[in-house]
Amino acid sequence: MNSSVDGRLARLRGSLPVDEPGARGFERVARNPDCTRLRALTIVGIDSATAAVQVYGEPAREGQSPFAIAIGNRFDRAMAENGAAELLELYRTAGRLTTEECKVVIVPDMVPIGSRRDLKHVMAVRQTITQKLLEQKLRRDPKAPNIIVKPRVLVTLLGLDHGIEPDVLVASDSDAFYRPVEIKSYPDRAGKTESADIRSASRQAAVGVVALRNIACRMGVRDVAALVPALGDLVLRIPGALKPTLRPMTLKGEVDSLERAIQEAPSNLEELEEMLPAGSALDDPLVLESIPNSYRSSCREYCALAQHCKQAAVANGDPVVLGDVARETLAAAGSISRALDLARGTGAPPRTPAEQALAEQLREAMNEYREAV
Amino acid sequence: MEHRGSDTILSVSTPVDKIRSKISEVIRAKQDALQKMESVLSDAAATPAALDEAQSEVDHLTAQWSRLIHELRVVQFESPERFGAHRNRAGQRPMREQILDLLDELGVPSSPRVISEYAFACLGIELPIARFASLRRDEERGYSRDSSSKPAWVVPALNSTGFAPIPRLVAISVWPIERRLIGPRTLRVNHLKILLALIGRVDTLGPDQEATRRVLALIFRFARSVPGAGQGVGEPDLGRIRSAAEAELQAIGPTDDIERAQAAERLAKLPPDRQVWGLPPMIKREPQVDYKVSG
Amino acid sequence: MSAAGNGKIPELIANEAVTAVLKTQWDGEPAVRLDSPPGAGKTWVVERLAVQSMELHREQCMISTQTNEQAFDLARRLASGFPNRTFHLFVRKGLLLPDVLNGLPNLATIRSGNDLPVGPSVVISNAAKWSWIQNPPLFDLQIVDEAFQLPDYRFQQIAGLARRFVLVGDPGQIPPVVTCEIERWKCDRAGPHVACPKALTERHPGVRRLALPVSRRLVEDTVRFVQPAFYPDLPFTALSNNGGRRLRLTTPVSGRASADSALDLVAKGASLCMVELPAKITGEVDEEVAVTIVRMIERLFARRATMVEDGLTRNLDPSMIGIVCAHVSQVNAIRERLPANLSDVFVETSDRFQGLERQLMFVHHPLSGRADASTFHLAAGRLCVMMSRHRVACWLVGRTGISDRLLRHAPSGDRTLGIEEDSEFEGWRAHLSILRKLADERRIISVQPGN
Amino acid sequence: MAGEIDLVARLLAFESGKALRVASHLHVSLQPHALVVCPLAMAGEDTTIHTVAIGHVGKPPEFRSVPDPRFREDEYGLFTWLADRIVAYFDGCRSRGDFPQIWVSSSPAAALLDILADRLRYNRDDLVVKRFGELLSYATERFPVAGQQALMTATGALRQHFATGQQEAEDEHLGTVLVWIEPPAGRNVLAEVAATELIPMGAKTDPTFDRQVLDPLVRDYNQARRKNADPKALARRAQAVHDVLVNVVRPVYEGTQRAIRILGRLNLPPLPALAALDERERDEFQNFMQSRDAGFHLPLKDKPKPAAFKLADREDAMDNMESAVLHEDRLGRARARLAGDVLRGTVRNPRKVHLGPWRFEYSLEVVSQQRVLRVRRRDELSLLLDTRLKAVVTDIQRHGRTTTVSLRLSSGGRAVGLPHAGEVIELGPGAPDWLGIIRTRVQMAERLNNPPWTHSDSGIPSCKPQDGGAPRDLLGVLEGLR
Repeated sequence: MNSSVDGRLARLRGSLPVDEPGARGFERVARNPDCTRLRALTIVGIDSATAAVQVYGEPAREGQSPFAIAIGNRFDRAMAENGAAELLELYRTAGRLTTEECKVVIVPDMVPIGSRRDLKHVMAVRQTITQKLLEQKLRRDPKAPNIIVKPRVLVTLLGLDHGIEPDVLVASDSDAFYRPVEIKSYPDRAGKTESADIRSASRQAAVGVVALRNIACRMGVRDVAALVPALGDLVLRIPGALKPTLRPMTLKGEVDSLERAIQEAPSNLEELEEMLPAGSALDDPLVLESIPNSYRSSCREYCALAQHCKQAAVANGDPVVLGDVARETLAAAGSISRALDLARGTGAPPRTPAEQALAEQLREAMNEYREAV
Repeated sequence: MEHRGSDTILSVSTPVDKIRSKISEVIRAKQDALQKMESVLSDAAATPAALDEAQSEVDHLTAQWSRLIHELRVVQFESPERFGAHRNRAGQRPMREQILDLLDELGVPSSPRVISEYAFACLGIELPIARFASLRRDEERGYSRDSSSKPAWVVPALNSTGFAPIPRLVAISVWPIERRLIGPRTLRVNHLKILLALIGRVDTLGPDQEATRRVLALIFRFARSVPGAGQGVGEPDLGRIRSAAEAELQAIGPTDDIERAQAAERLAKLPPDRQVWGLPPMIKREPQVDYKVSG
Repeated sequence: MSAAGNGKIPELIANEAVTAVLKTQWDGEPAVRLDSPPGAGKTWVVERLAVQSMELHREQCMISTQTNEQAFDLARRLASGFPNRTFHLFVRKGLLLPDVLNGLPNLATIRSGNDLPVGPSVVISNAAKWSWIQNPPLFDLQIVDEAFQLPDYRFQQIAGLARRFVLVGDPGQIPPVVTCEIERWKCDRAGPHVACPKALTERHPGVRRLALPVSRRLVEDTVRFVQPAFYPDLPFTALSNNGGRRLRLTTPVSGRASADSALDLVAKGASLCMVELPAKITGEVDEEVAVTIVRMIERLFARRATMVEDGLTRNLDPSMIGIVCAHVSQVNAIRERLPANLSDVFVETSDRFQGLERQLMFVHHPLSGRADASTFHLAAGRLCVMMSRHRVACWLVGRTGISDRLLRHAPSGDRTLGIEEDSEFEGWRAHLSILRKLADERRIISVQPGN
Repeated sequence: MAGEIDLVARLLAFESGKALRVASHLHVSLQPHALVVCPLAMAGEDTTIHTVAIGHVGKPPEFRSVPDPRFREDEYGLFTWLADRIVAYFDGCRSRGDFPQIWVSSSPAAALLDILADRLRYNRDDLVVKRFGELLSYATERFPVAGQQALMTATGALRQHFATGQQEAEDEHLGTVLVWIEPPAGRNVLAEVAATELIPMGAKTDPTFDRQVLDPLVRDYNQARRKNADPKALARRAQAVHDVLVNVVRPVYEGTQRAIRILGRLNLPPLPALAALDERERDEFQNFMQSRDAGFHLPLKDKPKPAAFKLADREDAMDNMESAVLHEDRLGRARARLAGDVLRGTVRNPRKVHLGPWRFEYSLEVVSQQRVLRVRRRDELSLLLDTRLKAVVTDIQRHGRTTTVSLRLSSGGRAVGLPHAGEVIELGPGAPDWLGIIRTRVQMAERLNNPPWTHSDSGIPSCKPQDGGAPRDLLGVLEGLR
């Protein structure tokens, strides 16, 4: 089954290379289930940024500032330095690891990128090392490490293996298996922390949980949900310092929506192939445009196609341009111009009872507005 | 937030004419960037991306051009100073020797960053971390050509299970096997041993106040994760840090030694070259099982 | 007879639980948190605690409720239940009392703090009124009713009035409404905005916790749906089994109107079923759902339905029927279509329905006709209140397509650092488990808007 | 259904390509001496200011920046420079008995000031910076409270008065809101908005700008500093960074000033509640400064008692603000009418029954055609025209679209008099009670002066069992008491 799926996916990709989405790209498959376009791109293995630039010819906008990348790298390195001393201290003060539980393995140190000839080989070696360590833990070997920095695990989506590198895996000797840790250089401001940051960090940790469940399943574990509960740790940064804070999180909602997306992927691939004319590929703008999207106000947060979808929504007067509440309320009217006709009583009279009620509602609001201004 | 500037040292050793040729290059590049911009503007079918592309190209080159002008003015007016700091300070002894001495002082396999910080703190020498990668390859080539040509080689530490080399942890080939092995707890044990070595080194620094301040700063950073080191409360004293570090070492050191000793016995059975350079890790092809969602 | 757990009949288990709660006062427990599922007789326990405290322990007891209505309802039940004991109702000057209270001789009304009774007594008032009392006496026992609707910062203002506390409430219902910004306390599990029993247990894990294991209101069939969805960690059973409460439709049906098949399903013993209209996105106000609910009620009266409750048969009366919706606009749409003779049917939002019950209930499903499910509509507490008000039967009315709207739902709700509860996911899980169970037991009937 | 008026306004704005006014009164008090602060942080470095533009309303800005905000000394130089202006402005306001008002472009800028205040006010090594953090904390602690006038965001203020033809989330960008309010003649407003969206108006510079222009310049400066080149070269490179940053922050400053000018030019009558809000702000400011002089601590985490006071304050402020807008702003009134919070109808058979000497009972019925009505039995409503007249709902009957609400007056019968039949009246929630919070605080202080064990971290008190055990059949005994 695997080779045929690869062939089908490669055909759908056309001239575009396969992007390794990593956790950040992978969780997009569950982000907007109604948006078939984003889901198709993710299943086929194309990143939305690549699509925006290569297919729609939009200027590349998605990028992180070099200063943000610098602080991110420095914070990651500070956590892994000196045998992950900072992380050990963090988990000791939180009472999660005792002094004896200080077994650390730093995978990138064992297989640094520079030392080998090509990247594929390095990744394969890291995967093998991680596999051995996880097997060690499954055998409840006392020497199994408590902290693994930057392991590499596979998540299969439609037979296509995506390499996922959770920042850290942590487990005390008494834990049955590891728990993924997501390290983010966002400042931890308790209640004032950006909710969009928490959401994306929790989703990426959830990809870690799904990856661990995937590899546990390959290692013959039957009840993966019991072995790897939907839990993860967020390590954020104390504002203004390079010191970490530990926030354990339950990820039931995020893991559940991810697993549902993976489960539906095969049927999505069939749908996609039925929807497109034979032999067409996603690198052709017309084909991509023909796949239905579902533009929401939250798309700007994670998808590079948001600008393009907005222009399309404006072009055909889709009420979502005025926000999600407008989209739902004006659903009966279908478009902004129709809604305005109903409000003013111009144009075709209301056809359905729903349009009748909406017309009445809008007319009433229009009069109140005119009177009051 | 304390910050010691970025890590990589950009060694600028371009004399005046070199900058001038660079500037003329940039000017030519800018001219054809402007032509490209004009052609994009004239043809109607150009996508906004192309226009943006040309525009950012021009911006980029202008920024580069103004920077080089700065550079030219700086170089012309200042007395030519030899850049490349790391060469004039560490001039007399090749880097390889210095790393061997530092490793002896540290006593355990250490990462390039720790060695470089230790060298700068104690001796004020700057050892750029980027140089370690090339050093590692030279040592490997040198050893394979003729292993007896040098008394001691800078070699990677070895993982105690499977004996895979760990390139980012360097050791000395003449060290006994168990000292070059890294068991599950060894990273933590070595961290504590380095901390104790640093504390020991403080009183050997003598009158050099600057070095003492740097070493103390390094000690406090290393001691942050040691329970009972009493960080942050008043003036931290070395005595308490030393006893705390020794206590933790006492707790985990013995088990680590035993593990490494057992691994050393197994490694001793291998041919001498493998005892120094370890065994490359095998890549396992795992079976293709589709992941069924539980529950 | 549906035996629960250790084989005893539910009545016995219920009494044992209440006795255990009453006994805590004999041990002098400083604080007791009593979690009770819907219709488990919370007020019944509050009454006994109050009378025990006054009569047996000769103590001064105060009861704090959330609203005046709850205070009046409690005062009426206490005064009529114990005719020869005097009770006191503490209200502000000028507040109009319902006339049913004026006729009770043993209920004294107090209007100001300094004529509170001295010596053993029971005084009932709402939490806001208690917090404005001037130089109050120190009561021995304070019972807080519907405690899960009282935010912690309000409980703090009345906690100083008594030595011992009993906090009684239903954990599954709608959490206290705080409208202002709470970013300063969002990560604090014992924050001022949290429901007071949760905050108390968080601050003092040692507080005694009890639970009422039997629901007097819900029938066995409903408990099988409600308990796993909304109270996974508070197991409880029904007091009366299915036979005890039935709806009977005396006249057979002439035409085969599909709305009637839903009524027949209930007549055959189902206590929960769903009526689904064709799929359509309608936003908040949905005329066809309102029309369907009103027609079903009219059909009930047209077929001269009678109510059998624990052996007592009564003709169906409009006051036995309740309709609950998520939005006020939906409530108004239904009231607009109710004929004059059905004006006694109680139509309200779920927030206002807390603590009340009716024999028959109609629910305008909160997710019906919505384009996407927000945290407000997914809230488990809202659906729990809606589906636990009926003594005999409940009909959910909504559009088709809710379950696949749920399956295509991506969690977009906001998470808080370090707080385990993800209310959006709990709500999503509860909604889906209810719909799946209804579908599995073929309790979903599709209806055309016409008939 | 909430938000219908705003939905219609957005529809019309989208159609006409120009934002529409959605307020009949001015909702914010424009302090003539307000201070406009536009800080820009370095991406990823959350508690730094790379450059700032500061200036009073209507005045040209002063710019100040640091080449690399990651160096503590330069950064503290900027904070001290900023502190002088803020301290001078705050002290000036205090001496005049007035309150300071700080304007920022949008909520990310407010969040940046908030994170700075939360950190700098605990600074131990520089007193001037500590003072700066403390004063800034006044504005940032007042920001989440409804109706506050201390820290205003240009986007927030404009959104209270205008409805644009775009999504709520897109209103966070000041540039796009300004384009909608004053669209350029003859240009497609949506294209203009798409172009304006690229210009940063929040608190961070654009990543592409960082990569191509800012990062190389900062890197040069660092390099020169590390080789401790002579001060002239250092100054030149610092100047290069400064010039580039000024071009980024100037449009943010001008946009904020323009927003204030637009609000001023609306010359709408100020909301009557603004007088009370200003008064409240003055008191809060004086109390804040007094407690700073007394050296009270500004905690990040609250104990139960202070948390209770703060939450009660915020709830009271929110309720008063909502009822103020409902009573005093015609559009607020229209919103409430559509949402059903206000009952509007014609009076029917008003009755005045004589109960006894000087005691009359007034009752009336109101017949309304409103589609949605949130009024319920036992609710107390006041006459919006004259809030002294209060009535309690005794019964609600709805037949089709007409709802008949019967009410009994609970006060104001004599003072205001019964409305006569056929008159159209409006009843709704009571007028805002601006002094209520003072009585609440006094009462809470009295109730909470010794915190109960339930809200302190002293353990659970011991059980004090009743003398004599419980009777065996407790339930039976209780039944016997009936």
